[in-house]
Amino acid sequence: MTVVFYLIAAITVAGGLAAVLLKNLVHCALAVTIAFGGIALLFLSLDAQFAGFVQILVYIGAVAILIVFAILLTRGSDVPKDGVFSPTWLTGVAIASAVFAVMGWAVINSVNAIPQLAAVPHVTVHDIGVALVGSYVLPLEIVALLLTAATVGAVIVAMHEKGGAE
Amino acid sequence: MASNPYFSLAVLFLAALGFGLAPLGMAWLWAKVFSPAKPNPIKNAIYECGLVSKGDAWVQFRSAYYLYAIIFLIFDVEAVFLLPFAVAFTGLGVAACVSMLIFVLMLIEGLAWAWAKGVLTWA
Amino acid sequence: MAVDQQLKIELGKQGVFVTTIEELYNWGRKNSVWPMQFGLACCAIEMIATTMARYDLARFGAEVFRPSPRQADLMIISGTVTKKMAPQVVRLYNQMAEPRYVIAMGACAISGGPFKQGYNVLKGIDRYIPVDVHIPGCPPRPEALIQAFMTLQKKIDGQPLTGEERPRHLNPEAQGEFPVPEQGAHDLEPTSNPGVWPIPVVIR
Amino acid sequence: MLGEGILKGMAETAKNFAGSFVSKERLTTVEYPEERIAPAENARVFPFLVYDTENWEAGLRCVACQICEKECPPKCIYIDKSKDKKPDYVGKQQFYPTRFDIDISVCMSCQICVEVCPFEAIKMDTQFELATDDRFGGLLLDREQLAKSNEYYHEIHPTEASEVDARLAEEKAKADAKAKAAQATAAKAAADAATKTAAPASPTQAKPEGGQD
Amino acid sequence: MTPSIAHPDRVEGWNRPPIIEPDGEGELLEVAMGPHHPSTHGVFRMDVALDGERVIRLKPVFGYLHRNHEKIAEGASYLASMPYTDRLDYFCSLTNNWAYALAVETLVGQQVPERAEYLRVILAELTRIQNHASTIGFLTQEMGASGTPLMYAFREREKILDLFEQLTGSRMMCNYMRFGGCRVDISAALLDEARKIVAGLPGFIDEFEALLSTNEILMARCQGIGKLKPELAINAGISGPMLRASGVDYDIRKVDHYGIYDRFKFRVPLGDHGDVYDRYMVRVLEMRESVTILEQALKDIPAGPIMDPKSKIRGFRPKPGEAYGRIEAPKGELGFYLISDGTPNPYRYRVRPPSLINLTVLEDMCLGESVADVVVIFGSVDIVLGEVDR
Amino acid sequence: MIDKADQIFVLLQHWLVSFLPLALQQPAAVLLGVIGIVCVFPAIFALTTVFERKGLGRIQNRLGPNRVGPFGFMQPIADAIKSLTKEDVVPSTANGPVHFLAPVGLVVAVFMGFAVLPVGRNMVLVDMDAGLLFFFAMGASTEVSVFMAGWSSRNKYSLLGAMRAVAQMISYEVVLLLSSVAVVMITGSLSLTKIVEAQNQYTGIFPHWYIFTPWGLAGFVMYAIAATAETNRSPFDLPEGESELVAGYHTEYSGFKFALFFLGEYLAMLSISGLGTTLFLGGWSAPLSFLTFMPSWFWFFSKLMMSIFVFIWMRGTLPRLRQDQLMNFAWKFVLPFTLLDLFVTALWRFMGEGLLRWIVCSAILLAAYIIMGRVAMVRKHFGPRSYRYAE
Amino acid sequence: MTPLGGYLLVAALMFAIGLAGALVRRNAIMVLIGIELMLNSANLNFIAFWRYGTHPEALTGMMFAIFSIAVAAAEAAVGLGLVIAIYRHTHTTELDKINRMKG
Amino acid sequence: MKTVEEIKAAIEVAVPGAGVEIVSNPSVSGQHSLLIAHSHALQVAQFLRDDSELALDYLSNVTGVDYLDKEISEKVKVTRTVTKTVDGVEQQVEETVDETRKRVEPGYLETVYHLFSVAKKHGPVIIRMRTANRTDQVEMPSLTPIWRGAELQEREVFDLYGVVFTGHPDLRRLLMWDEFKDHPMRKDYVEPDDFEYEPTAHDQVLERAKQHAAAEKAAIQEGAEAR
Repeated sequence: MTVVFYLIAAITVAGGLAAVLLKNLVHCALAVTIAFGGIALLFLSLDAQFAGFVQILVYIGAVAILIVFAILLTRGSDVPKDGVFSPTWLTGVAIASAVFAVMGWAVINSVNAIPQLAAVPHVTVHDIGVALVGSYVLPLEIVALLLTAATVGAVIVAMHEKGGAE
Repeated sequence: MASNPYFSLAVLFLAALGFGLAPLGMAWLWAKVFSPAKPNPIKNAIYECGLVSKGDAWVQFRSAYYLYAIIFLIFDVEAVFLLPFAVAFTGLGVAACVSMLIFVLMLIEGLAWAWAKGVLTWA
Repeated sequence: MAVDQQLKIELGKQGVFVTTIEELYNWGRKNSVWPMQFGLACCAIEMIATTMARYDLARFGAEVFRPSPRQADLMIISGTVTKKMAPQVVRLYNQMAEPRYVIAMGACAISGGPFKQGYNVLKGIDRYIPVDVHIPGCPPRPEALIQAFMTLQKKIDGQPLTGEERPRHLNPEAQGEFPVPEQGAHDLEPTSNPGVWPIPVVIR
Repeated sequence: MLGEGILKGMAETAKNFAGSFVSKERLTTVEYPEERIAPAENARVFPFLVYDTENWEAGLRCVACQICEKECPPKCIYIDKSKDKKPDYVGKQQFYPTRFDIDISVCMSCQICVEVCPFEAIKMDTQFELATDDRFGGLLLDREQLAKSNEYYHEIHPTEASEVDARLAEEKAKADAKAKAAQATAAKAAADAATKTAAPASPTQAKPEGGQD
Repeated sequence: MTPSIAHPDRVEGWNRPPIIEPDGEGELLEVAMGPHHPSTHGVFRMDVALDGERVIRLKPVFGYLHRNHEKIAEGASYLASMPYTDRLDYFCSLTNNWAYALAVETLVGQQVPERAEYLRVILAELTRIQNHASTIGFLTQEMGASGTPLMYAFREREKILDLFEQLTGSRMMCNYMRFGGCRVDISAALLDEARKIVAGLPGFIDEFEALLSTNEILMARCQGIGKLKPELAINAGISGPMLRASGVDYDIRKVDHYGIYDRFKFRVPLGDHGDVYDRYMVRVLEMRESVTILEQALKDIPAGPIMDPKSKIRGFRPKPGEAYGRIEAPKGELGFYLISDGTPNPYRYRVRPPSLINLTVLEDMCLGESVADVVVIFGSVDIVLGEVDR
Repeated sequence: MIDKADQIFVLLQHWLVSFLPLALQQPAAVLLGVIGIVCVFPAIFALTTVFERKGLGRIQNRLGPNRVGPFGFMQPIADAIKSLTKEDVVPSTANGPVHFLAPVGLVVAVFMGFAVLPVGRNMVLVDMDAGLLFFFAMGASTEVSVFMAGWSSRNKYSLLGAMRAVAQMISYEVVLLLSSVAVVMITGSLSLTKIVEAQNQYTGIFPHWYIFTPWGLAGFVMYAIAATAETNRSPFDLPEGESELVAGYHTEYSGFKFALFFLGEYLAMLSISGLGTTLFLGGWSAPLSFLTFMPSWFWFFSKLMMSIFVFIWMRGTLPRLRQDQLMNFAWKFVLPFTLLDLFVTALWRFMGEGLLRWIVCSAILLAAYIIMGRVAMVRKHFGPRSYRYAE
Repeated sequence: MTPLGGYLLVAALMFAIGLAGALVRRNAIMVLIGIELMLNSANLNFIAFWRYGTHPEALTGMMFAIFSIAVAAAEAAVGLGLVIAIYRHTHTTELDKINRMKG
Repeated sequence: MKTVEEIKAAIEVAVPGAGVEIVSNPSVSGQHSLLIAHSHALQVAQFLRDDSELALDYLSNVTGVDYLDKEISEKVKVTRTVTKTVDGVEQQVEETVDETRKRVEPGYLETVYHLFSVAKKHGPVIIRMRTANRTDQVEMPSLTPIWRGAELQEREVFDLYGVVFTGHPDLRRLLMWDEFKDHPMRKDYVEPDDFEYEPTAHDQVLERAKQHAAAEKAAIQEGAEAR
């Protein structure tokens, strides 16, 4: 619980808030990139080096690009005239606040039960690699399947059939 | 604290940020003191070969970009799984390698499918 | 603005400081003149020849021909400016970032040259934008362009940083915008840019 | 094989890169202000006026016939003809230009003025370093700026100048011979003519119409 | 007097460019390429509509360098137009001179002495070589080759220009030919120099080819791009290397037998695909043929006068009438059409500019190709704006 | 003595730090390292620009800049002063904050990559277990900056250039990652120092660099292609393809913001060359065993400059590809070949020591290359042609 | 506050923000962005529990997070693909308009 | 190659009522041409292109020419009846007198097409068309449908001479900007006054200087009046 943590947390939350609140979609996408980066930093501060870098590589390097491409493909960078928030935004905020209240309450009331000082786990990439083709081999193959399916699905959905109707 | 590798990275980050911002600040200061910026509508218009720009640049793009991004994303994720495997590779047995081979082949299958489907043909 | 004034007075006191800065500024400016990739006519070929192996403008650090006016310092008007092209030339000049220089290369750019009798030929680009160096010739030899380039460098070197003599881009009051002429039914409108072109005394 | 042509090209550029350190052929740069390419003998940039004697004003070969002014395609020459006459190189009385301007901001270096000049008075200079920031003052060359000596002409176009000199000498010789022949017959007549006064001195400069200040 | 402009798409019965339909996805991006654009050889503009990267509409806009050459020439004497022809196609002033001189000679019936004819051939072929080399240099520049081939081309060009300067006095604006001959004679020393330059040319072309011809990137960029069918090429009045790259055997040097080209043995290279690569290769091969012509001409050049003694420089009044003279300029058929009304100035003076007419089919070649190909196709046409707009 | 020269900078750092109180020694050491990176690489950038301009000049039979300062080496300083004092034009329709952040973001992301590059023995800022991954993570963030630059300018050329750049960079980033996976498979570590150490051995006088193995050579070639594309260098410099897109995504940038893009691109080139050197060319290890007396950092920087020279050389020779060709090349040639290279690398390991694996691996790769190359040329219908003449 | 509590709170907050974004914004892409944020906060929870859990060497949380990242990436690809496909038909990405058009 | 007369005969056979005239060229070049009537121009052009013997498939050059209205003074013999007193008797006598009459022959715009044959490698065959006058009847059929090579050149003629080509697919200004109103290659085109300074004092220049001075004075006066 250091200054660093608060700083990173603040960046993350600010990024997230900006992503939700900003009008221009591309700005939202850039803000969410900051939030992703903040979460990556949180991973790093939790000694999950590999996960942190993977987060940067996948989220900032790929998902963010995907999002901005999607925005440009749908002319999303124009700010709509009739507001960016849905008419039922108050309900949405209420639900989100309620969820946060419940979770926050749960966190504050329960975490004290967990031991405070865990040893710094020394996990190398090697360990992850061994685990991946060891005990996690089934999830690995399932993920491969999922990714392939996702490729096929996403491509079919997003592809513009030549000569097809609009 | 200082032995933490992230400390070095943070220092480097700050230094790099400074490296980027300091000259911009200097340039700003120079403009402020000596060389006042004189913006005007013609100068600050979009450059388009010396003509008045017609239409907006922010137009709708084509899905080809997105399709490549999808495949890139998939391979990026694949690389994320490949790297720890590669690190452990020297100590692994054939079975482990075969499981990874299946993983890779499955993704290659996706690539091959996309290839056959013509996704990899830039419009 | 008040802060500015004060700052300038402060700086004025430190004359030596300003002089050093001025020298450094002018040295940097004159040795890094990036021309805009901009050719109009015959002279453009000689301009290209100037950057080629035999004459090699690169020796002066000026081979960085930038296609975008934002990054260019020097506009070499190399060739005939027609009335159809003039608005574009003026707009491009306007879109360049200060400090910016103009070399009028060749007779056509200076005065319309051999084509000045033509109905579509602008009789000198200096009607619309300020020109720093004129090179006569049709087309001038590549060496002449290099010499003009060195003349420009000399000119830059002589420009003070402060005071009344300072160049246009350092003077907040000086003109920064050069209106783009419109193409009218018979001619360009206006036919010259009053801030730049003092109507010359008509012949003897 | 894919990449063969690329490698061949790379080899070619490598050859040029290495060659630039050893061979003049592969490093063709002439560092202009210090080194200069020897000017070609026929090179032409802008016209100049040839004069013969020490005094440029008296020795100007130009007789203000205004042929060049008329023939100049971009019309960049302006001549005012004198009212009086002065002797030319063969001793014939000729007009001379009181004003001879060439606007080099218009001149297209076409050499037609030289071709049409019957008096070998206008020739092409090789001087090209004329860049200036003075649009009007710097680019309108007057008589004085244009006048260059015959020696200078010899310097820049030696072959051509000697040909011209030979031709002029021949003409002069012919003229002299004629003059001598004429002298004898006209000696008496000359005596009569001497009583008449010479042509009016100090010509007034005529301003053409339409000019305004 | 403004005509009711029929939309080109709605006019039937002409040899129109193909209609490319957008595939319905994405918006059309309307981009103006030019008049200040790094790849338009000066001040040319193409209004391009892009569907993604594909060009579906392309409208060339001319006139940014319209310098009223014809109007000026109609107010000037026949001789005074000669230096202006230098500035038409400012790469090839000598061939322009020749075409104009030829037209005037046709109009008044002057004879050209043999030595002058040889000189004309030598200068024209040297011009052709330097023009083709520079064109290829610019073409590769447009493909992004950071100027190296262009530099090599200009290195060679400088040698040729030096020769021109020594002979004619000027590097580019030679103003050398006169009606009925040439202006100054070439000295023996200069002829030797020309021989030396010509001897060095095959080596240069070899170097050029090694650098470019089999380069995979260049082949991939050029082959199959900007195809032009021979029928369309003829119908649209295309001329020069572009016509021959489409496989049409039409070289005015062979067809019109002007000058003394009949005396030289040379071949006319033809392309089979009519694409950019063919245009490139036809130019390379033409340079080689030009070298053989030069070798023959430099060997055979006779002594003699260089001007028709009957010809006058000043006060030149052709009989009323008209004449059309054309030559095979490096860029194509360069013709001059003169109408005389008996005065010292031509009544009508018209230049048939190969550059402009070769651009007629620009749209046909570019439609459906990628925007990056447009600049390559444009570069392969080989135009000079001074001639397009005059 | 040899060690002294080798470790001169390390020792210098220790010596300087030793003046400080113990608590500050660690941070000071870090600071010194960071200062080293922030000073040395921009200095190399400055040198590189001069070398590039001079080298290109030499390739093109001319001299290149030689007047500003001795031999023209002050040229970048003049350029920097000019850029600093140049007016900063921001188009009125541009998106100001994003326009401002893009160049800074690019420079920061590129600088971060240097943290894990071992520039000499014991000379690395951070020796991380996941160093390589860190490098790629940072490399991936540059794409966002490029996109920001192009989008915020609201200029057609910029946006098109940025989209092209991003599409190109993501395509080749896959190749970059996968070709380095091969190295990781053999070394068994993502730590770049370990990768260098694994190559710092000699058989006779010859080093164990990975480029001297069939899979390593193939991987290196693919890496080099991908690196060229990733840094937008010729022949893959389409995003700035001036012949169609004016200046690409930085068309609307002037003054020092443009200079920062310039800097960012060159630094990216330096860092990616540094990584290539580390992965395939033995990093700081000497090329021949008897040359180890030269300091390690000397070798690293020599190799770096060599690869820079190759970049310049290619730029001086090659025309650029078209966008579709570039993308096709990435996905249909380079990527499959790199994947094949991965399998060959696995095979290499499983075949054990011996001549056989050399022959088999080489044969597979060579055959694949030839076949794929031929197929590409036939399918795209290009190749040398012959011409006919009319008499 | 314990370190774990802090991380969990941040995660909860991010989750709530993501949820709010998904609920509040009209644009379909923003909904996906909100979902991504929610998934990220879940990942944060995994990592935090792994780090402060009883058996960090078992890697469970870590592996879960990595797999989750992979799945989230796939989700984003398909989700955004759907948005693009819908846009192609309706020419809008605004949810209420899409709803209206459907009916 | 056929002579102009033979071509004329061939056209008249192929296109009845074509109305082709020969315009002879007195100069040494001997390039005579055919004047084509508007009504049958397209058929004639098509015949010239498609005829197997002529095969003029290549349109090289299109030129516009402007002939100003000509004032012709001619002496005409006029016979008129005059009342004369002959022998003291007024008589109506017919008398023939020479009289100088001036008439204005309307000028015309002309386009000249130079045709060649790539297939047969011969040429040029020159055809020309004329408009009725220079002001309101300046239409002419476009030959672009026959030869694509005319496309840009006819646009140029339209731009510079104002000949309106009917049937041209894309008749816009080629060289001048679209807002431009004049046709500058016409012989009577007056340039806009942008005179500033010219070093030469040729008559022409002086004339322009004078005009410019007058225009400027007028402008100043106008400005003063406006104030």
